[in-house]
Amino acid sequence: MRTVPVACLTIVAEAVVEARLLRDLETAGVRGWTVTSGQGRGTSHIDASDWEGANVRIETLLSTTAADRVLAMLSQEYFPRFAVVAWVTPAQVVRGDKFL
Amino acid sequence: MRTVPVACLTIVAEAVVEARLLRDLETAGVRGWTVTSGQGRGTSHIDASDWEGANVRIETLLSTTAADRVLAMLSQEYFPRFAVVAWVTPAQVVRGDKFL
Amino acid sequence: MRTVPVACLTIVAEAVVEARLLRDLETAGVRGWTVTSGQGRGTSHIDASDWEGANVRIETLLSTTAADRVLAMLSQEYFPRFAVVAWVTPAQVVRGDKFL
Amino acid sequence: MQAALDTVTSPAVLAFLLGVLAALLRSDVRLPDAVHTALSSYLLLAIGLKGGAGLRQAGVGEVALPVLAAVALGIVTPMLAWVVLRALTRLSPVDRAAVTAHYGSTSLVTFTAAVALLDSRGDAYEPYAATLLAVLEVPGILVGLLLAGGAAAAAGAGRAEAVREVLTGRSIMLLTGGLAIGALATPSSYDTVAPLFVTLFPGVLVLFLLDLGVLAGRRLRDVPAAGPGLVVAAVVIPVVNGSLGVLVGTAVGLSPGGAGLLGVLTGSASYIAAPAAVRLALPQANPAYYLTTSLGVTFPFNLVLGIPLYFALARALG
Amino acid sequence: MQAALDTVTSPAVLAFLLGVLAALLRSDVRLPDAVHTALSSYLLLAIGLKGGAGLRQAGVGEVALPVLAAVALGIVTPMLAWVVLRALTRLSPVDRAAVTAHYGSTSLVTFTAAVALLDSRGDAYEPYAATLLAVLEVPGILVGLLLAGGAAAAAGAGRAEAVREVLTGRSIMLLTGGLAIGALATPSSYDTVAPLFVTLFPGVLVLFLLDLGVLAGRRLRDVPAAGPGLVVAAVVIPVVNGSLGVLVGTAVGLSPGGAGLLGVLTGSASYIAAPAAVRLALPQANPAYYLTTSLGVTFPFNLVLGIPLYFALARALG
Amino acid sequence: MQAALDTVTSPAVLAFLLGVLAALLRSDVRLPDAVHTALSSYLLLAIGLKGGAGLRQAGVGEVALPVLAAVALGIVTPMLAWVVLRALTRLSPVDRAAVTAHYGSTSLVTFTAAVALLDSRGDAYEPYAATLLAVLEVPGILVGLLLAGGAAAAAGAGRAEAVREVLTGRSIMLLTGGLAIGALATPSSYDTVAPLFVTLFPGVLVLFLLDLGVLAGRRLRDVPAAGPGLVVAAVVIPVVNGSLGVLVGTAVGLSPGGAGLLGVLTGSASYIAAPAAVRLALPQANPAYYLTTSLGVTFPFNLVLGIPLYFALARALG
Ligand SMILES: Nc1ncnc2c1ncn2[C@@H]1O[C@H](COP(=O)(O)O)[C@@H](O)[C@H]1O
Ligand SMILES: Nc1ncnc2c1ncn2[C@@H]1O[C@H](COP(=O)(O)O)[C@@H](O)[C@H]1O
Ligand SMILES: Nc1ncnc2c1ncn2[C@@H]1O[C@H](COP(=O)(O)O)[C@@H](O)[C@H]1O
Ligand code: NA
Ligand code: NA
Ligand code: NA
Repeated sequence: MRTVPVACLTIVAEAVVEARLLRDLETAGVRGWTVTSGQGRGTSHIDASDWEGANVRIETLLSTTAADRVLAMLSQEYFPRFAVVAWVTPAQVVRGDKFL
Repeated sequence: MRTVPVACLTIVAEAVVEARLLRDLETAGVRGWTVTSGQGRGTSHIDASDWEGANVRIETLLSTTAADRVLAMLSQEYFPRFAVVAWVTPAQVVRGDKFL
Repeated sequence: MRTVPVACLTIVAEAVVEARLLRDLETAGVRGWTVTSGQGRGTSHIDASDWEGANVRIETLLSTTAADRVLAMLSQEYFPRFAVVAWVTPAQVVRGDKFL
Repeated sequence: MQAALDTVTSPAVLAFLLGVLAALLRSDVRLPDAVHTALSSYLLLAIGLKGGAGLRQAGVGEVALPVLAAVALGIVTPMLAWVVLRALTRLSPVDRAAVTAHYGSTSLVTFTAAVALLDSRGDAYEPYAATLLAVLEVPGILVGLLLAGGAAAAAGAGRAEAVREVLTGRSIMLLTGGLAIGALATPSSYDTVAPLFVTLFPGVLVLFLLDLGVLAGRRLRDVPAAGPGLVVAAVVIPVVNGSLGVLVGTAVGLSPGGAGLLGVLTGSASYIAAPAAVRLALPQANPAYYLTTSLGVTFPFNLVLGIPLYFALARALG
Repeated sequence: MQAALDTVTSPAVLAFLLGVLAALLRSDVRLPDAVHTALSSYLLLAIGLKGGAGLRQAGVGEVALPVLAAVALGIVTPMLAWVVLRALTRLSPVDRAAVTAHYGSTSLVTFTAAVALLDSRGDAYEPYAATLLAVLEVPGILVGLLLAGGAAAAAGAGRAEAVREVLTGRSIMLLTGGLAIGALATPSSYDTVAPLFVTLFPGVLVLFLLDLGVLAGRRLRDVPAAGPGLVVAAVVIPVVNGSLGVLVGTAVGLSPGGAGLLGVLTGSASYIAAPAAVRLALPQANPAYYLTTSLGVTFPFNLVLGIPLYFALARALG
Repeated sequence: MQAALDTVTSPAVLAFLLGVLAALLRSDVRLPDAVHTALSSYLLLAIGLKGGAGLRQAGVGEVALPVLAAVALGIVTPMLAWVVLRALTRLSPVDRAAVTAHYGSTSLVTFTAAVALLDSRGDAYEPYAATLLAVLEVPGILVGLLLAGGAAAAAGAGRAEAVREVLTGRSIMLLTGGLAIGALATPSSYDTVAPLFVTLFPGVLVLFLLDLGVLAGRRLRDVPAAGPGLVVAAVVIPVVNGSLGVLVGTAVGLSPGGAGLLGVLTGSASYIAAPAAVRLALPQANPAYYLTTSLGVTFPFNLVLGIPLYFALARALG
């Protein structure tokens, strides 16, 4: 199959910010995402999962430039305030135009 | 550790096709998978999750050629009909023969 | 955004080893992780999920050398005994020092 | 009128309306998926158990005719739905078949709400009524898929699988399983489980309807897209099929309560078994059409107006 | 004394202590998240239904004064909390505001346990008491966020959103929805759902308190980090605010049971709605402070000592 | 015979068989994991509460001898299982030890079904019987792990951890916690929670057994691989251990109902606590062997034939 490279951005966040985060992603031009819920441990020791259910794990396929835009937004609005972690992995998809 | 490269194929699909999809993966020679459940938003706006529980997220390690075969199968049987998204990431494993 | 390369290690394991595994990860110097639960099929056919809930899927961002250390530990302590699968993907993060 | 008011002021319907309101306000009052599934399993088993205990008392002779009538209605009512849809909408044949399949099947919760209403009023009905629910669950879906005909020929493999899926699905399994357990269990052992499956039943229905209210409320947003013709059809079809069910029920000798329940069954549309089967068998059909009509329009209509209407008609005829 | 012993030997409080013990032993007895959420929805609806049925009986005239008193208390009690915190702790203004917001709001489960205690003793109270719970749920959170003042100016957008979140959140929606359903439902239809929402209530509370015990037990580990001043404040505030609630309740003519319940409401701290709102609106505040005080100290204190204290005071005054 | 028929036609056993059938048809009627966990927590707490209320009435003197007998049986019965397995199967020592550990421990649900049977018949039994369940939960697992001996020496660290896991696990915690709550709660407060924990108990058991039926049904597929010797052993061991339990129970003065329950405890095999502990401590052992025998063979055998057998023996001796 002919495939096209895209970026796969994964964000793990304390559940309380889920709605706000998805709204901000939409504003940043993200057109699709998949959310699963989980538990986690990190360095902020907020243990948000104790009282607000679980962490959310948001996965979104997007262009490299869009990924960059979202990372910048996260760095400014989320990393300093909330228990949020994000990383980008390279990925190959068939229908590139669906995500770019 | 000595590691071997494999492909990691992730498929997100509306829950209603889960059983059929896993059967088709098995037919295509896939020997193992991990399924988690989630919610999602995409371009087809089917919002299947409203009435049939969640989306499923299927992750499977396999050879690059097997990944190619599965992507071709998905392109023909699933992408035109169902709310399904798939992408491939490069991965390194210790026990290559388990997945190839 | 300036990003830094890290390793993303994913471990899927039968649920019964979760607590022990997280402890061993901590001992190996892992500083954060995200756990989701799922179902799976592999070659060991233990079908642990039948009686002990689901599999767990543990995802952790760490340095390449730490990933190597954890893979060695898994190869010795877990792969021969338990239904455990692990793979490493390359990832890019903004705050490299958080994970290295 | 008083009956409609009584229905609307039952905690179950009020909870449904609360759920709709919450959906419109985008407030998250849904029960977790796991709990929703568990409650629907409970309702299926409870309805089955009750019907099974009723079957034990009734002789085969008493049940045979109503069951045959239900089978016939399961074949005729989707055809009527098909005709109404062709007259009132411009849906493509595949979309029409998809919507049709939903009206051939039934809605457990609409039936359940109707039973709870009869119980709270102390009105009589044939205790084996749930058997008719089980009988009506499947045929209409098959007829709908057949009506899809040539349009869906390519998806033939999918159709067989969809049918298998319905037949061995959770709904049929728990409903018929519950019927069998209720029929086989000794009365004294049945009494020990009655506190959970009988006494708590109306309360659990309240929780479940709250949840369904949210789902229906979300569907309301798609109503404009569905178009006025489809919305009108989603009210006309239940009235036509429901009245037919009441007529036939009365004709085969059911009590007014029982004939009304048969009307509720034929007048209601499936929103669990049918959508799953149709999505697999007719992926070309647009789910917005069939979910909006069955869950967003017909379900609330029946809950609030349809149920009192069918019972009033049954009493008038009975 | 006997009252305190009665409270401690109730299954609900014993289950709470079991949960705390399990948390200390790191034994996993928590209910799954989905079930926790479902049980809390149940408690909110059940309390609402009961209060709504009470509202139906009471005239508006009877309810107006207590409701006004509750609104006033919702504004005054967080201010008292703020003063106590400034006197006893060295929390930064933002952290102080964050903790304050929790004491302005209320704890559903503390209220629930108090109601269960009155019911088991056969003591009387105003049947519309749950209305006061709904009234007190929100204002205190707002006052707390306002007290955060300049410190949180930057997070202004966040504050509006946090307020919206509280107002359309699950707690308010289910509580007020339950009140409406209880008030509108006919008595006979209410009776059909009473087995689930009334009879089972004390038992469900046991399961829920077991789960809360684990959460509170985990919070105990953070108590040393919170410092002695904050722990003392977490006992002083409920006593001050609870006593004020009892006084005002008695003054506006509530029965001893009702005045005691108002004291439970003003004396308790929110650990569901408030933390979520505060986390969004005041992300700079350290959650360890507000969760440890509200869930780790004040909640157990009220459950074991506070409730009998407020009731004793109410009887002494009444 | 009549007793066996009575057992089979109870809703609980019928639901179990429905679950088995659904598993064979690959129909998905399982409850969600979260609900399964919540229901098992409920059963543990409910059995504990009931036993604790019984303990309160009984003097220490009355309980001491049966408890000692239970401890002795907890040590002897796994040894008998080991002997039977060596005689009838060719399992490796590690696999044999793994299976052994399951027969030393007990099955909550088998016990629960037996209690429900006695209750529905109105037969008497010592109200503190659940105490014996708690006593028997652990020792057999330890004995089994010890019997694994040299074979598992390498996994020594694992063994200590497995033991710790069992002792602080959910089962022991909720069961002993429930016993304590039941013993300490005042009778009047106990009555307020009885609707949930006593009245609903048989109904919840039906839901839980439906779910276990699916799990057991899936295990049936592995029965051929287990081999005929192991299947025979999975029937012989419960008969041997169950009869010994009845004998000893009668000898220490238990009523026929109580001696029968002790037989149910010694004759049943754990399928929750033991598999988890064994999987951690003896990872070399093949889970197919121990899950198939305990859940796929012994559990259904006891549910349908074992329970009536032990009670018949107890009545014959008593
Ligand atoms: N190194 C990591 N690898 C994977 N997930 C992490 C890592 N660190 C943190 N997380 C996730 O991000 C959440 C917040 O992390 P933190 O802000 O470090 O407390 C945690 O609860 C984890 O779910
Ligand atoms: N860009 C994306 N990134 C991640 N997941 C996506 C994306 N687009 C769609 N999905 C997932 O795939 C499902 C179906 O997508 P679609 O077919 O576009 O409606 C959605 O519900 C999401 O869970
Ligand atoms: N090829 C694979 N791709 C993804 N997950 C796998 C794969 N093989 C095994 N797994 C996961 O690892 C668990 C244990 O695998 P195994 O040890 O092969 O039985 C399975 O239950 C799956 O969840
Ligand atoms: Na119908
Ligand atoms: Na308060
Ligand atoms: Na045993």
